[in-house]
This record gives sequence, C-alpha cells and structure tokens, in this order.
Amino acid sequence: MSEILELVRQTPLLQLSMQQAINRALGEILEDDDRALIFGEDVGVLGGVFRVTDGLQQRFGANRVFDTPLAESGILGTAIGLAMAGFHPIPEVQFDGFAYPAVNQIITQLARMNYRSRGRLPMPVTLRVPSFGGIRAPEHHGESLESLFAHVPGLKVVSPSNPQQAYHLLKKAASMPDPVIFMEPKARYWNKGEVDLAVEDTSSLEGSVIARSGKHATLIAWGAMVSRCLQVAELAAEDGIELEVLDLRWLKPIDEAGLAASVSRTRRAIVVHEGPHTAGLGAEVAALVSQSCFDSLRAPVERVTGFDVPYPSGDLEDEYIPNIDRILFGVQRVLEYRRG
Amino acid sequence: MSEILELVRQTPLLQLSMQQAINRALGEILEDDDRALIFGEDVGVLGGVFRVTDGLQQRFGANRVFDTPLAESGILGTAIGLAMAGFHPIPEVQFDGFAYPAVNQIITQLARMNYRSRGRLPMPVTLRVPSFGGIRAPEHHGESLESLFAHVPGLKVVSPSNPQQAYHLLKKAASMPDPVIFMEPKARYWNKGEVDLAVEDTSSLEGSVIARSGKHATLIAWGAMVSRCLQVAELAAEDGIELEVLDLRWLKPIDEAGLAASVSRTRRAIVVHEGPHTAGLGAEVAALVSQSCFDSLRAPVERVTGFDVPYPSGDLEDEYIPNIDRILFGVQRVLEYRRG
Amino acid sequence: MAPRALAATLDTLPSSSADAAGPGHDELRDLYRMLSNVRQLDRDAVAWQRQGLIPGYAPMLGQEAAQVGAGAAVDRSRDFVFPTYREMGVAYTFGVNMVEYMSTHKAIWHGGLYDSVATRFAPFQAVVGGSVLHAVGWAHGQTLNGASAGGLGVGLAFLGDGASSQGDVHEAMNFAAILKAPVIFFVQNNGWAISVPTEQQVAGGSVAARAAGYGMAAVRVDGNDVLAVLEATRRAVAHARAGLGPVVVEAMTYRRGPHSTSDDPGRYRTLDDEKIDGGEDPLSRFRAVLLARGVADEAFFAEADAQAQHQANDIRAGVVALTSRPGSEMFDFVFQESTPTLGAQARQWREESEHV
Amino acid sequence: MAPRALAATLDTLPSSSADAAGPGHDELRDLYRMLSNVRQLDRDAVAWQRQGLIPGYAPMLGQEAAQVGAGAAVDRSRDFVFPTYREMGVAYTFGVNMVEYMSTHKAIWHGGLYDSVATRFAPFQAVVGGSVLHAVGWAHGQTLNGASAGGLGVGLAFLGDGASSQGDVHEAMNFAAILKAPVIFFVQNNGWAISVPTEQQVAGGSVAARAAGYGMAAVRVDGNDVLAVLEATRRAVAHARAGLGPVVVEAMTYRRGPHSTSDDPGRYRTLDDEKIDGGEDPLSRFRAVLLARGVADEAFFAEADAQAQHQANDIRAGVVALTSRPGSEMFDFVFQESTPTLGAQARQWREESEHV
Ligand SMILES: Cc1ncc(C[n+]2csc(CCOP(=O)(O)OP(=O)(O)O)c2C)c(N)n1
Ligand SMILES: Cc1ncc(C[n+]2csc(CCOP(=O)(O)OP(=O)(O)O)c2C)c(N)n1
Ligand SMILES: [Mg+2]
Ligand SMILES: [Mg+2]
Repeated sequence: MSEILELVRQTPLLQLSMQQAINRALGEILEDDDRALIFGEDVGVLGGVFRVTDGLQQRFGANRVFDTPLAESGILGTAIGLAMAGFHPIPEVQFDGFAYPAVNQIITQLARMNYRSRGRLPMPVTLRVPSFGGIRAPEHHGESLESLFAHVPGLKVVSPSNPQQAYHLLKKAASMPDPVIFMEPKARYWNKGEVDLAVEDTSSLEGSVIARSGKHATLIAWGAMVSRCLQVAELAAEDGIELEVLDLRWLKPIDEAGLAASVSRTRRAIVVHEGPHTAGLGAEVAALVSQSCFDSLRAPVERVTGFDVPYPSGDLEDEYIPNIDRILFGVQRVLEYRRG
Repeated sequence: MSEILELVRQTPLLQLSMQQAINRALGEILEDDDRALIFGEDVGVLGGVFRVTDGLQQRFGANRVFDTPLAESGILGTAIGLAMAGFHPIPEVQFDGFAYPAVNQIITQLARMNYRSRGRLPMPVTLRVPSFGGIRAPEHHGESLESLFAHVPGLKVVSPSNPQQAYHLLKKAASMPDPVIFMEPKARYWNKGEVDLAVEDTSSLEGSVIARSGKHATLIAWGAMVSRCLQVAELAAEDGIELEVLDLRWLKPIDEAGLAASVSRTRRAIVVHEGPHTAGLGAEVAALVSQSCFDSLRAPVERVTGFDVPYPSGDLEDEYIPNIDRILFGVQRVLEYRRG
Repeated sequence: MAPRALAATLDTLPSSSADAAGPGHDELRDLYRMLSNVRQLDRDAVAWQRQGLIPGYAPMLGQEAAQVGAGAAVDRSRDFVFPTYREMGVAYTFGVNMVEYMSTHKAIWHGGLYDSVATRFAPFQAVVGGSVLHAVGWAHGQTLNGASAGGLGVGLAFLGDGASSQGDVHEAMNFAAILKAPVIFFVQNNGWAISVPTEQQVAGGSVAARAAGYGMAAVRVDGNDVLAVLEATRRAVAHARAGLGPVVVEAMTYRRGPHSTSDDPGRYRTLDDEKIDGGEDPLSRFRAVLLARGVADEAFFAEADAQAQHQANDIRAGVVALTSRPGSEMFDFVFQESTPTLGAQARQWREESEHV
Repeated sequence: MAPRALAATLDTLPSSSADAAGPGHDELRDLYRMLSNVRQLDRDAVAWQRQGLIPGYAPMLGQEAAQVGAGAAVDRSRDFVFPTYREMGVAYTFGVNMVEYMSTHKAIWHGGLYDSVATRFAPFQAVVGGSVLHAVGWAHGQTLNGASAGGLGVGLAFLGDGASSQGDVHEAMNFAAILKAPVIFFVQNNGWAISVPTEQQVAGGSVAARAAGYGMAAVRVDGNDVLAVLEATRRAVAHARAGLGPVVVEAMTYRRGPHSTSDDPGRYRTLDDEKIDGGEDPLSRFRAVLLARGVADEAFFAEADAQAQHQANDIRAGVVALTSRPGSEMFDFVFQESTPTLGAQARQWREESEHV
C-alpha cells in the first residue's frame, strides 16, 4: 500500500476535484502521522456525506477513522481530550450550520487550552467544516462562520479556493501545533483542478495569493467567491478594466501586508463574501485596508456580501450570494467614485 | 402595591445604580405585561448573582419569575417555546461567557423563527446578558460577545452605558416584537446616576447619542467604555483638545446616520471596545465610517480595543481593556496623522 | 441487528378516554386511508426528486405507522406538534396543507409555506434535536395558562435515535421533568442516523430507558403497529394532559429508504440487512389486522389506494404550480419591525437585482 | 430536604486490588492528615479573601471526604484528573503545588500556574460541565494507546449536581458508554448549585440513576464518609482500568459554606437547614472511626491539626509572595506558533503600556 502511495506521490501533476484533493491529503496525513485521527458523523463506513473521507476507515481501521454519536459538542470536547492525550485530531462537523452546537467547546475550550495551561496543553486540532452556500440544500447547510471564528482568540482559520490549495493547506494546517478551522467551500467540492503534489516551500502556504493580477481595483475574496471574482475579472477585462483578484486564504491571521501591497497599487478595493454584511469578515478587511491604504485609496472600500438575512432557501440563493451583477456594481462604484 | 408603584413612577428624578434601574424596569415590565416572564439560573429566591432580579419572585410569584436547571441552551430553547405559546420571555444568562452554550439556540432558532415561519411565530424575547469585563472575576466572566451577536441576522443588540439608559432601553427592548440581546455592562452595575422615570419620546431611544460634544475627533464606544471615553475627553480638554463622545447604544442595527453626522463634523474617529480586535464590532464601525466619511476623514479610523488574546485574569485586566493611556495614544495618532 | 425489544410500561400510564373500547371501524378505516395516502405521497415525492421537480427529499418509508399513529393521537384544536424534517406523515395526519408542506423540499422556503399557528404544526426543522426544547417551553406555557375543562394542551416533540445524542435533548428532558411540563418526547427509533446504526448511537440501546433517570414515564412501542402507537401515544397524551408530567414514547421502527434522496444506503447496509431488520411492512400488517377483524376487504383497500394515488397526483400538480417566492421576502420576514440597515440593503438589492 | 438515599450498586463493580483488606493504619492516618490539611487550607483561603489577599474563593467545606477519597483512589503516575473550580481538596491530594493552585484565586492566571502535564491535573475550569468531555476524549486516547501491564490509564472527571443539567454531560456519558472509555464521572452532589437545590435541578433526584439509561455502571456513595468514597472510587477505577467501561460515582455530600466568597446563602437557606441537611461533619466522623479502631488518638489529631495549620501558613506565605505575571504573557501563550498580527499587537502593547 505505502509503495503505491510513494509512486502516486511522485506523480507531479494530477487532475483532482477538491473533494479528491482533500481525501488524498487526509490519507497522507494519516499515513505520515500515526497520532492523527479522523472522526465525526458518518465519516467512517459512509466516507462522509460528501465522500471526503471515502475509503479512509477501510484503509486505516476504525481506531483511526471513526463515527461518533450525533453530537457536535461531543465531537469537539472529545477532540480536546484526545489532544490532551497527545493525539492530533482532525474532526469534522458535517455542515457549517451544525458547528453552532460546538461553539462553546470551540471558544471556551479548544481556543483557550494552550493559553489556560500556559503552553503545556497545545491543541493541534484541525476542524474540517464543509462551508458556505450554493448547493440548494436545506436550512443551515449554507452558512459562513468565518467572522465568528476569526474573532476568537486562539483560533487560526483558513479556506482553500481550489484543489491545489485544499491539498496543501490541509496538510499545512494538520502539521500546525495550534487549532485550525479548515473551511471547505462545499460548492467547489466537485470542480477539478490541477494539483501539484510536490511539497512546496511551506512559506508559500502562508498568507494570501494573487489569483489574477490587475491594476484598476482589487477584488478580495475567499472560498467559493474566489472563482466567482475570477469570472468577474474576466468579464471586466472585456471592457478593458483590469481587476486584481486577491485570494485571502487565511482568514485568521489575515495577511495585512499582502492586502496593503495589492490595494496600494490598485488604489481601489472591493471585498466579496457570502456571509451576512454586518460584522462580517468584510468589515475587518475593509477596516484594515482603509487604514493601511488611507493615502492611496481613491474610493471607499466596497463590500459586496450576503445580506443581513438568514441564509435563504435554494430558490433565493442566487439573490443572496453575491452574484456577478452585484459584484460588477460594486466595481463600478469604486471606479466611478469621485470625491464630493 | 401597585398604588405605591404609581406614586414611585410619578417621582420624576431618582438616584439609582444601574442594577437598581434594571431591577425597577423589570418590575414595571412584569407589572404592565402579564405575559412577561423572567427565568434563568439563580434569578428567583436569590435575586440573581448581581441582585438584578432581587425581590421579583417574592412580588410576582414563582410562575412569573423562576429558577431553571443549570443549562443555558435549555433556558433559550424553553424561552423560544414560551414565545411560541404567546409569552414574552426575559431570560437571563448569568455571565457573558456562559451564553456560548446557548449560541446554537440563539442563532439557529431564536433569530430565525420569525423568518422561518414567515412572520407567524414572532420572538419577543429579551435576553439579558451581564457583559464585558472589569470586575476581576474568574475566567469567562468578562467577555464581549457583541460582534458575534451583531453578525446574526434576526437579532437586535443593545447596551446601555448608564442607569437612565438601562431603565429605558430595557423597557423599550421588552416592548419590541423581535429578539433583543440586552448587554449589561456589569462593571457599571453599582455606579449611580440620575434616572428620569418619565416615559420619554420612544424615538429618543433609537440610535446613538452624543454623550459629550467636541470638534477635534469622535470617540465611539458602548457599554462600560463610554464612561472611560468621557474621562479621556475630560483629560484631553485640559490640553485644549475637544473630543466628542458618541455612545453607540444599539450595536445592531448600528446608527449609521448618527455616526456619519458626528465624524463628518470632527473628521477623525477612534472606536473603543473591550472585545478582541480582529473582527470585533470596531471593524464594522470603522468600515462604516471609512465609507460614509471618506471625503471628510483626515486620518484613518483608529481602533483601540482588546487584543486578540483570551480575556486575561484579574491582574492583567487593566492591560487588556483599553485604558486611558491607550485611548489617548489612539487620539494622538488620529490628530497627528499627516498624509504621506 | 438483534431483535429490537419493546419494554412497555404502558400499565403505569392512565388509559385515554378514547381507548377503552379501542378505535371503532370507521376510525380503523380512516387510519388505513391515512397510511395509504402517506405511503403514496412519500413514494411519489421520491419520484419527483428523480424527475427534477424537487431537489431533495427525506423519505419516511417504513415509518408510516409511527407517524400516523402519533399524529392521530393528538388534538388539533389544542395540542402542538414540533416536527423534524421527516414528519411528512405527521403533517398529513395533522391536516397540514401538503403542497405548502412540500414547498420546503422544492427549496422555496426553509420552514415550509404552511401557517404554523393555524395548523399548530411548527416549521420544518433541519437542526437535529433543535425543536425539542421548544416543545418543552410551549408545554410549560400551557401549564402557566392553566388547564381548561379538558385538561392541558400537550406539546408533541419528534426526534430520532440520532437526535437523542444531542445535549439539547437531555436538557429538554430534565427541564420537562422538573417543570412537569405536558410534553411527549416521541422518538422514532428507526435504526439509523444516516449511516450510523442505533447500537453505535444510543448507549444502553433505548431512549425510553433514559426516562427513568429523570423520574419520567416512558413507553416503548412497536412502531410498525399503528394501533399500538396510537394507543401508547393516546395514553401518554392523557397522562400529560392530566398534569402528570412528560412522557417518552419510543416507537421502534425502521427507515426502509435512504436517509435522503442524496444518500446511498448500499455503502453501509445490505439489502439483506434491510429485509431482516425492517421486519414486516407496517401497511401489510395493518391490512391483515383489518381483514382479520372484518373491518375492511380487498375492495376497500383497492379504493383507498386508488384514492391515495389520486390525491398524490393533485398534490403533485400543486407542487408543480408552486413558484419561487419574490426575493424581497428575504428581507420582509427577518423582523416584525425592520431596521434602517435592513431597509437600505433591501433597496440596494432591488436596484441591483430587480433593476428597480 | 428528604434524607439523601444511597443506591449503591457496588456489588456489580470489581473490587480493587487494594481494598481486599481495606486501608492499613498508615494509610488511614494519612487520610486524616489530608482531610485536616485540606480543611485548614480551605478555611484559611476564605480568611485570605476577607483579608484582601485574594479577590475570591470557592470553599469546599463539607466536601473534604468526597475530594480526598476520590483523589486518593487514582494513580498519579497514569491517571488524569479533570477538575472544576472547587476541587482544591483533590488538587491537594493529587500533589499539586498549592501556591501555584491558589494563584488562580489570586487572579494571577485563570488556569492556575501549576503544570497540568506534570501533575496530571487539568487546568482550573470555570465553565460548569466544560471539562467532562475532555476526560472522555483523554480516556479514549488511553484505549487507543492500548493497556499496559497494569491496565488502562483512567480519566477522572469532576462535576456537580448543577453540572449534570448541562447537555455536554449527557453527550459525555453517551460517548463514554459507546466508546467504553476508561473514565469516571465523579459527581459531588452537594445539594446546591449556587441557590438552586438539587430537587429543582436533578429530575429524578440522582445523577447515578441516569447511568442505567446508558448501560453504564454507577454507584451512589455517602460522600461524607472518606472510606466509603475511597472504596467506591477505587472499585470504579479498577472497573475502568480493566477496560470494562465508564462508571458514574455520585458522592452525596453537602456544601456547608457559601457558593463562593461573594455568595450569601442566607438568602436561600437557613442555618437550621444547613444543620439538618449537612448531617455530621466528615472530619468528626472520620476521627470517631479512627478512635474506635484504635488507629489514632487525640495526640495524633492535635499534632496533625497543628501540622495542617503550619502548612497552611507556609502556603499563605507563598501566595503572598506571588506576583502578577508580566502582561507580555497575554500574548505569549495564545498559540504555540504566534502570528504576525498578534506580534504587532504585542509590540504596540509594549510601546503604549510598558513604554518600551
Ligand atoms: C445538529 C445537526 N447535526 C447534524 C445534522 C446532519 N444530519 C441530518 S439528519 C442526521 C441524522 C439524524 O438521525 P435521527 O435523529 O435518527 O433521525 P432520522 O434521520 O433517522 O429520521 C444528521 C447527522 C443536522 N441536521 N443537525
Ligand atoms: C456554563 C456555565 N453556566 C453558569 C455558570 C455560573 N455558575 C458557576 S458555579 C454554578 C453552580 C454550579 O453548581 P454545581 O455544578 O452543583 O457545582 P457546585 O458549585 O455545587 O460545586 C453556576 C451556575 C458557569 N460557571 N458555567
Ligand atoms: Mg434515526
Ligand atoms: Mg452542587
């Protein structure tokens, strides 16, 4: 088995969906780190409702990959105890909206145990959360919790936007000695992309990346909104407008330097996210950029976001999630802004 | 009893602590609205650990004011059911940090029931949360959850800064047909102030208020930070710097017009809060002001806040909560800012 | 899976006024009609999903007796039902408009378009265990209101074996027992929570067995026997209505279909497992009872089943005709009293999305 | 309050290797010394608060037998204790440095300054029920590690009657029973959760009685009898250590003091209540046992009590000498690997607060 794995690892470039890329990363993590454990609801025999853990229980046994009872606080609390016992838990909560029952354990325990114990009880826990909307699912299956998580001292938060990032950022997260919330944009699970398995310079996995260069304005996004912003940039280019797309990736800590570098060049910024507007992570990004680029900004930072309404049912999803039109309106506002 | 009450109500001005003002407001709410109920941990015989509900069970009986088992999710979930049955629950969670176990019921149920039921099941629930730090208490007794709450569609959030506001804002909140999180700055419970019981024009209870006028910069704050900002303004005045202090009060919805009016006059703003910096409500305020006052701002909006660290133990509280020095440094930065 | 034991403690519950003689012939035939209607509609809804009419559905195949029996035991004029996402059969029995009910599966409105207050049927609930505490609070409200001549209104909370693992369910049971709230915890133990069998979920093997720890009455009943469910639930309701406190009713049944239309049970159980664990079909069983008692004949069944098909077709037509709600409703129902911020967002949405 | 029943099921638990003959004379005298030390320290800590040395304290007066008995039953070399905020006596028995322990009450560091890993005593926990699940996870980790010759390491979770109402405690019990985790749920049922008596808190009246619903072993024990607690806990530990799964031990005791130094019990109970419900003092009881068995005499007690006073004085001196931690530690312990944002905040803090 591990020889085949070695061979596979040597294959430099693969076409994988994000779901496959995460599955592969999880397999390699379990292979390389015998303290790593995967558990949650339906992650075992079933392989997860999105098949992200497909085949892992078969491969690593029911001690390493196991189903828990249906209780998210229980999953997180158990993960904390396992981390205290020296394990590296990689729990899953099945959907974003079902992380709420675990919020108490996440905020008051997971995020503070290292602090409370003065560094004696580190929490190398990677919590996978299939996140964000766009799949016409029932209630609570389309929510964006990044603002909640990013506000919590002691957590790190990351979200990949494509298979290549998903593979490497997950491996990076799982190697970190601190708790990381890994937000998987479920709407992108099935989109394929090129994955270069070669171990990159790990510093390339820190901070944001420029997904597309441009000079007229910067679109700042994460998760599934990155590909949407790339589409917008494509469209805008037809009109001669060159938009830069900055993929934030790390939602905590935020790459303040990367943001400042891009926006001080383009002098205009639009931040795009799915979660509700008020106190969304877009507010933090806008506040940071407004401060760091105060002199260079030529227009107020625009926020094109979900509205301050509960995430709606499938039929209204496209009205809620920033769509191409709404993002283009935002771009237009920053480009046409004239000081009064 | 109610005659005495009438007499008391006619007394125009009283010196009350915030704890007394809230206690009085609760008594009047129970008196005026027979569907109003108070419940939570130790709110009955004991009268609450802060004595905020002192005497109410004795006065209104154990059907109207009752102790629950020790379970915050249970308290909120029961409140939702009582609201569905036509009651007006005014539950308490004992401390800010113990609202986390109730977050799932608050976010997925309380905040959405009106929406989910298309307006058929309104949630006139006023959740009282003794909030913020400054009392040298054990862990989780000094936290600031306003950013979390303000991000949740379907909630309204308010925090009084003095006894007068506490009395009137609580009565206002309890009369509203929507869920309101009422954040009581526990560090201010024992500070006395003048309370005018006369029913004010209720529109005066909407939005922010200018706690002190000034022209050189606006300090924006809520809860216990308002009095601290007033102290800062006092000190700055000695140096001829006239600071305006804007008491935000409503943390959701935020009074965008009030903010814009003040800052477009002073052209400089510092937002001050206790909660952690990243994705704190200060980010939303800074983003709003940076946008609405883009042309008039003479310096980036400063945020003087708690750090991105767990709320520390009593001995380090004064290092964590914005103190006068740190706020003055923030003021200095906005005043000395020169475009590069 | 081991045979699923039924530890009935029915004797400790009062008999309901209605069950002295048991249901009469008309009621028995009505029960069959409901079972048949619900079976047909459930089957059809799965087909609608395959046809692309609705994006997803959570079938209740096999749970008809549990749902119809429970739904028929409560009083539509004063009780209140708190469903999960799989209580189509209860909704039907309770008289909820089925087109409005199905709207949630058509991705039109999360809670369903039906009027929860008029139907006394709470909104469709996607959070596992999410509404159980509401039933307790609502029921305590009935206590506070005081009993009318006929006794207290009763809250009927639905939950699954999986849901029993949630902390909220424990808090609900403890609150209910402390408050002596008139609430029934109706557990459909259908053997599975998606791919996880009850043995890996419910330590001790029975949710009803937990009741004793709260000093609460409980009954475990054959959930595939509609008469047994009806009687057990009626007794439980009578108990609660009389102010004697909450009751757990655990109906032992089986989820014969997939968890939802996007599930693939073949990954975690075999067809043989399904045959053995599923036991006899609740509908065939009830048919046999009716035949044996001489209450109905094949002609009656044929007519009832044809009626069911007819009705399902009508509902399908209604579901086809359902159109999306206007996007403005996203904003309209957030609050009873909207806010300036939300108003501004709604205006911007109209300008940018409806170009008004 | 009705007399508090003890439904012991000790027979179903294996006897521990040590308890065949029961504790020997030396061990009995040691137990007394520990009780006396803990009693003295607890009393003194209340005095320290009145003197202004510490801002607050949660006394465990009356719970000495429960805490010393439990703490003495576990093995410091391989077990792990998960305390709440009131386990001073367990900490003492477990060998935690008491100055470092008391640091949390001096508002110096929330979790206490002691080294949780070295002492195998988890950080001070202010969230009611917050650490119970950790004990389950830690214990499951021991199962995954596999038993050594002597059996599994055992997790000892402390919780109160009030905590038993929390959803997390239910989830913990269910997880533990499903995983067969080697964990003891040690409940100090001390009659009160701040102002709420157990009757209004624990439906059914007993946390131990809940265990049956999870198919879990349980024992209810006289929590004021140190030998009974020691034996019950040893048996429970032996059961868990042997891989037979979790056990609930419910020690029926009484919180003789206020909830904390800022509480005023006179608002919710009378001195008469306290006398009647509190029963006989655990220390006097144990003295009587030792005298009756001829294990100790008055001279021994006098010397032990003097020693206890001496030790408490030493600890006081240590607590007096404790100084605040540098503010920079706010930043140092957030992560194992800090972040640029946090680094910048720490720098700004130094500039503005330390003027560096
Ligand atoms: C809090 C929460 N966690 C997870 C889920 C995802 N989920 C939906 S249904 C389900 C299984 C529920 O099992 P059970 O309670 O037995 O009900 P059944 O589906 O068998 O009717 C899961 C895990 C959810 N909806 N809510
Ligand atoms: C989650 C949570 N809710 C509320 C509190 C406030 N509180 C602290 S101790 C306590 C009572 C706890 O009672 P019990 O579990 O019986 O333990 P005891 O105090 O009797 O030792 C309460 C309500 C808390 N610390 N944590
Ligand atoms: Mg089930
Ligand atoms: Mg107690």
